[in-house]
Amino acid sequence: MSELSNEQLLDIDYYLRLTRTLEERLVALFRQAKVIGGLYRSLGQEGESVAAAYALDYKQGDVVQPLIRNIGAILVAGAKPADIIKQYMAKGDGPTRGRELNIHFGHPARDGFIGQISMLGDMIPVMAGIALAGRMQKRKLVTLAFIGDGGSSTGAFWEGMNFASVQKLPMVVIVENNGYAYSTPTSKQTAARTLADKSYAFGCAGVTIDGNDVLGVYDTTKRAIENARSGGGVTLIEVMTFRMKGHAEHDNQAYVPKELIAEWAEKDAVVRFENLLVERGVATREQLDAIQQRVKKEVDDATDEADRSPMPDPAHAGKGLFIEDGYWG
Amino acid sequence: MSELSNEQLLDIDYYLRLTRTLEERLVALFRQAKVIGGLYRSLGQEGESVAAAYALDYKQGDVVQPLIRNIGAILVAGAKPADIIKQYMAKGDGPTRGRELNIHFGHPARDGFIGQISMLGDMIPVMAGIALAGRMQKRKLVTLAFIGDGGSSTGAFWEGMNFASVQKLPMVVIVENNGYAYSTPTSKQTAARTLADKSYAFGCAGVTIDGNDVLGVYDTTKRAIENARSGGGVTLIEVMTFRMKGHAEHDNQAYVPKELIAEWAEKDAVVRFENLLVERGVATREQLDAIQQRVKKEVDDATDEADRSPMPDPAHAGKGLFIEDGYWG
Amino acid sequence: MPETTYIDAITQAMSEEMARDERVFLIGEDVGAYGGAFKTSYGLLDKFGAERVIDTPISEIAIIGAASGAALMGMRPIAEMQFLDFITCGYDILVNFAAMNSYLFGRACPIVVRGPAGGGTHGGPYHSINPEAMFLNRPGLKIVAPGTAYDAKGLLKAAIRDDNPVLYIEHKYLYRRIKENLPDDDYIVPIGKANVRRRGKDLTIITWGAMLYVADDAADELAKDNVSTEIIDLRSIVPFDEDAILESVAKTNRVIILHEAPLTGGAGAEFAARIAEKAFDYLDAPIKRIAALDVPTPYSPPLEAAALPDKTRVLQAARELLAY
Amino acid sequence: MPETTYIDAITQAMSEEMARDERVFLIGEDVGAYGGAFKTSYGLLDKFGAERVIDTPISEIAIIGAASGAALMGMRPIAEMQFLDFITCGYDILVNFAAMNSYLFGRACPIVVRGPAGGGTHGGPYHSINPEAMFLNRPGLKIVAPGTAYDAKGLLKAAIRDDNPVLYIEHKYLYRRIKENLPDDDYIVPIGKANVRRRGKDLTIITWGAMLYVADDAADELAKDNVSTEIIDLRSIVPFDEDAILESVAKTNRVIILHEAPLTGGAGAEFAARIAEKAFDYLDAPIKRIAALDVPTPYSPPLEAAALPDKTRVLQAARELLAY
Ligand SMILES: Cc1ncc(C[n+]2csc(CCOP(=O)(O)OP(=O)(O)O)c2C)c(N)n1
Ligand SMILES: Cc1ncc(C[n+]2csc(CCOP(=O)(O)OP(=O)(O)O)c2C)c(N)n1
Ligand SMILES: [Mg+2]
Ligand SMILES: [Mg+2]
Repeated sequence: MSELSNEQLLDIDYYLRLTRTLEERLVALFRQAKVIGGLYRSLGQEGESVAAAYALDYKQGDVVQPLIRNIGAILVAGAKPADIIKQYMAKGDGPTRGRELNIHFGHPARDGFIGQISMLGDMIPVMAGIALAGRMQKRKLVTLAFIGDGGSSTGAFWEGMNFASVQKLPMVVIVENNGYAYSTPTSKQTAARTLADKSYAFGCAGVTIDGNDVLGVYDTTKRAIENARSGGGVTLIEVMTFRMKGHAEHDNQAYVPKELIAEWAEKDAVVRFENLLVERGVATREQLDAIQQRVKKEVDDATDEADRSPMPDPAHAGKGLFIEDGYWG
Repeated sequence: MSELSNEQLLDIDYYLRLTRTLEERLVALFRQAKVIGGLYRSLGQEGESVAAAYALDYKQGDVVQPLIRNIGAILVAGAKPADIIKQYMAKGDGPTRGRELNIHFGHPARDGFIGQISMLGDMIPVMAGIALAGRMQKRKLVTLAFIGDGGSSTGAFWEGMNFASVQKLPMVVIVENNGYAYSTPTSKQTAARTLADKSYAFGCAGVTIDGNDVLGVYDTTKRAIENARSGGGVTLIEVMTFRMKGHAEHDNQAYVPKELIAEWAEKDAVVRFENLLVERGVATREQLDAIQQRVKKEVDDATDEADRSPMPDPAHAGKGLFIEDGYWG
Repeated sequence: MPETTYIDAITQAMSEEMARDERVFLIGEDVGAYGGAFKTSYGLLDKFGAERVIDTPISEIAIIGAASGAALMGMRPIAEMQFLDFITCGYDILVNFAAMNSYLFGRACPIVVRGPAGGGTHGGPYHSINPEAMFLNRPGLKIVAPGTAYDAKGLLKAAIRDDNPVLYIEHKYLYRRIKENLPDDDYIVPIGKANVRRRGKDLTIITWGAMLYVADDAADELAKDNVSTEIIDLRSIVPFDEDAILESVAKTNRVIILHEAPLTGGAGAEFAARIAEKAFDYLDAPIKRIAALDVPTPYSPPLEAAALPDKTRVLQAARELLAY
Repeated sequence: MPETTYIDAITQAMSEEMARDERVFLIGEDVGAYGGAFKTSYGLLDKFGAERVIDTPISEIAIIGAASGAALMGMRPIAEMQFLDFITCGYDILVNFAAMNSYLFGRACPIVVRGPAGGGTHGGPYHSINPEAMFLNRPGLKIVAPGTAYDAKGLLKAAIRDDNPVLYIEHKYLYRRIKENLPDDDYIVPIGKANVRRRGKDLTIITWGAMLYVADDAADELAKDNVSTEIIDLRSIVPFDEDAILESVAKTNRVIILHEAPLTGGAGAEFAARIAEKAFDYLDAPIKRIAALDVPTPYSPPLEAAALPDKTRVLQAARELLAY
């Protein structure tokens, strides 16, 4: 069962549970109007998000770049739940001190992850640049970028992928084909047979896999990462998954056929992974419940911490535009 | 020999000769400092440029969009040599009245062609929009766009191709793989196996052909056009050819291996096409010479006309920013 | 007739123009089945079909570029940016292709690019843009920014009927916050004409968009001190109504320019510069600009409130000018 | 030491900085083997190798984006636009990613984006841009525009060493037209400091870039009538030297702002607005701006000459101000 130790498998389960529980907590906070702005769920996609990010080696300096639904990925990279909640609650001592929202934060050289900006696609050239710097600095780091079916239509995505492929940069890109971009089905996003087929345009490796198969995603990503690390260049991995909720909490996804939701509900990656753990004797249900208990406690603590955090000081609104002004220390 | 009549074959030869002769005239005018700004030769590429454009049906409303090296294409579409020379000489009664340069002119609904703007790639979405309008207007028109190996790296190209492919628009795109983008060889432009492989990313048809085979280019383009006209969607045709001169007259192409130039000189499309005409008895050398005489006369006349043309009136510099001001009539 | 919200005014304008003129169509992300992220195009797909309400890939270059190509062919596309912040992704093709058709080529390119703009809704730095100034030094694009439901409808109709590319800036803060009685008849608001929203003699506030209401509040407050404030709602940024500005300044001799975009390089600079050249003799006091701080709009409400202009800052400026 | 042209000053700055600091690298189209469309990077590939002089595909988004990513990792990329006109293609990632790193995320993103700008060379509408104003209302990007060889070198070094993204605007008209004796020593010109190019007491001309020479000519002409003109070479547009502007205006009481970009929404509007607010009491006459017509730069020499500002127009404005 993969090359993963039992300990690692349980670690993955921990992140899956943490992701789901944290997001559920955010929903509760959203309903209490404590979360300001939109809330974007990754329900149904936690598997690929966690598994892919788990395949990186953060000690080597690897860097992951999440989309809005990749809370799982940055948790794996080391983001603190309290920081995420603070971001959502627009608190003054969160990572961006209330300037940016949700999981748009992180420093590639310091944190092992870098949040996206809203303009979809822009992070692909940026991640190429991070990989380029790593190579120039003679470090063996690999970058892992997430992009959506929708985001993969942007010019920025194309230019970044093309540049990375020409340069044979150590970069792996996960295209999350979750069926929709907001209300737009993938069929209106592209006429390509698969999103992995875009790899032909770049001359990089490309593959389509089951996104709800945690171990499959881990293995494929891991191979792609090690290939990249050893100079093999870019891989584009299309993971087939599904966005189980609307685009954001305000969206009731009326445009999604009910049967499709029901069909994918059966394929939940977390349930599937845990069933496997139990079947293969990696863990008992009790052990898994214990993980859930631990996770709940962590999320409770994080919520408390975020709740107690101050809002930003309005007097700071004008500071820090240029880095030398010292606002960020 | 294709479906072309002898008359049409000679017509194609006329355009090939006209293109080459007109460009040679522009070189002479450039050396006399009468051409202002850069001069970009299509030497070596006239074949594909003329042949592809010849496959359109301008009476149907078809529209071709040239790059800077596609003088041949717009001549086929009906551009007047005098207009082209006036543009190069920045004359006041040229198509843009001295405001824009070289073959950046034309109106898709009026002229059957629309010149590019300098920003490479931008015309691809524009040509998609022209095709879209044609379909909305229930016309059976097809658009034909040229793009370079270099231009096909731009985000605009990608977005336009993707949109056109999703919409199955009646559009044919010729990627001129002429070995270089300015000084950059195609190998630094893309890692794709072929530029036609980009079609996989769009889910459109794609093919790579010999760009110096006039009839082959005609036939392939014609089929793609008729396929597009009957609702079959987009085709990307990579034509393999070579830029026999530097990027522009000022560029001595020191970065191009001499052998490569010598090799491609052997493959000149015009020579090859005319040999074929003679071999197959379509024309005698004398007939071809007569065409050349006719062409020379036309270019002489056009030069005279352009020479006599006035420079623009500086008092007009501020006019016509908005269309309703009446400057353009 | 029931009162019409600002957002409904926009929907009505599109719907009526699409009914009136079959060349008009809508193109953008999620504008069809979903009816747009803010439901601005809700119902249009049912009325006009998928041929005229086109859902696109996430491709702002393609949206603006395809709209422009169609416009050259005589169509009248409305290109929606899901948020106007994303217009930056299509910036090039808008300023270099669409906006240049008339001057360089004598071609009419009647596109409207529209979408939600503006702050005050905790949208953060990527969902709060006031985009006008990015385009002000790139000639060829008209720019309008309605602040009332009446103008939202009338200016959108004017923009659709205009033969040039027009950037139509809708303020999302106003979408459902303001309501007005609109005429039943077809009407347009001409591009380039300001509206004197309130007549006064002591002080002029030149503004547009959601800042109208900040100006109103400030003027109400000043009225308590017997200060009579003239409010010029510019409505059009390109071309702008220079005469209206200069006339008002000639009358009041004191002027505040108020806008929601950051101060430096904001459109207000242009208006101030025109006044400083052309109404110099009428000025009894410095020209004041009240605008956002020179930062991206921060997300957290206390920061956002501090960054954006408000009544307090307008009042302070007004009092300085009046005491001058 | 032989005189150094403006373009050689740029090449020297890059070469010296690359030698000094191995984190500095150059990325762009045709910057390697060809040495750049204007030969600005000629010789750098030989000196520093293909790892540090990177030829890219035609992909401005990728160039600016990859430079930004590398900068976050501690590198100091110089991203070349073959012409600054094409910066519009990477506009989004520059204003929304690069420029926002500090304010939003506290990250240093030390990139320099540079390339040829400006008109007067019959480059036409797509090869003549003066790009500064497009960025002026998008906070987070520093902008410099040298008009002398000395400043070209010193400001580029300062830009490379700066911890923020800097847009470095080189005027291609000056590349080989001006020459100066440069110091042998390493020096920088601090970003944000204007240079009083000529001291005077009757009139101030605020300008930058190639317009310096138009200002010089006008001032020479005015000197014949015993008018003493002060010329402020702004050099930096963001941040700009407000003190230098205000001091000069306080002294001369008359001011012309001269720039090559179109008038409306040009950077000059901002300087005019600042003066109209902060030096109002010192003004004895209206603030005049001399700038290009509000059109894309036309190609044909007579049109281009008519569109761009020249000495005649400056002199006319000066005489009006002096007679005021
Ligand atoms: C360039 C750009 N255009 C538009 C948007 C608005 N937008 C935000 S999310 C979204 C849909 C994204 O779909 P996808 O990339 O498939 O990611 P998913 O939401 O499915 O995870 C859109 C259109 C954006 N963020 N960026
Ligand atoms: C977006 C953009 N970036 C840069 C340029 C500058 N430029 C003009 S032509 C050229 C090379 C074009 O190469 P290619 O597309 O292969 O066409 P070819 O010249 O070979 O016909 C470049 C880089 C441009 N015109 N547009
Ligand atoms: Mg999706
Ligand atoms: Mg080429």
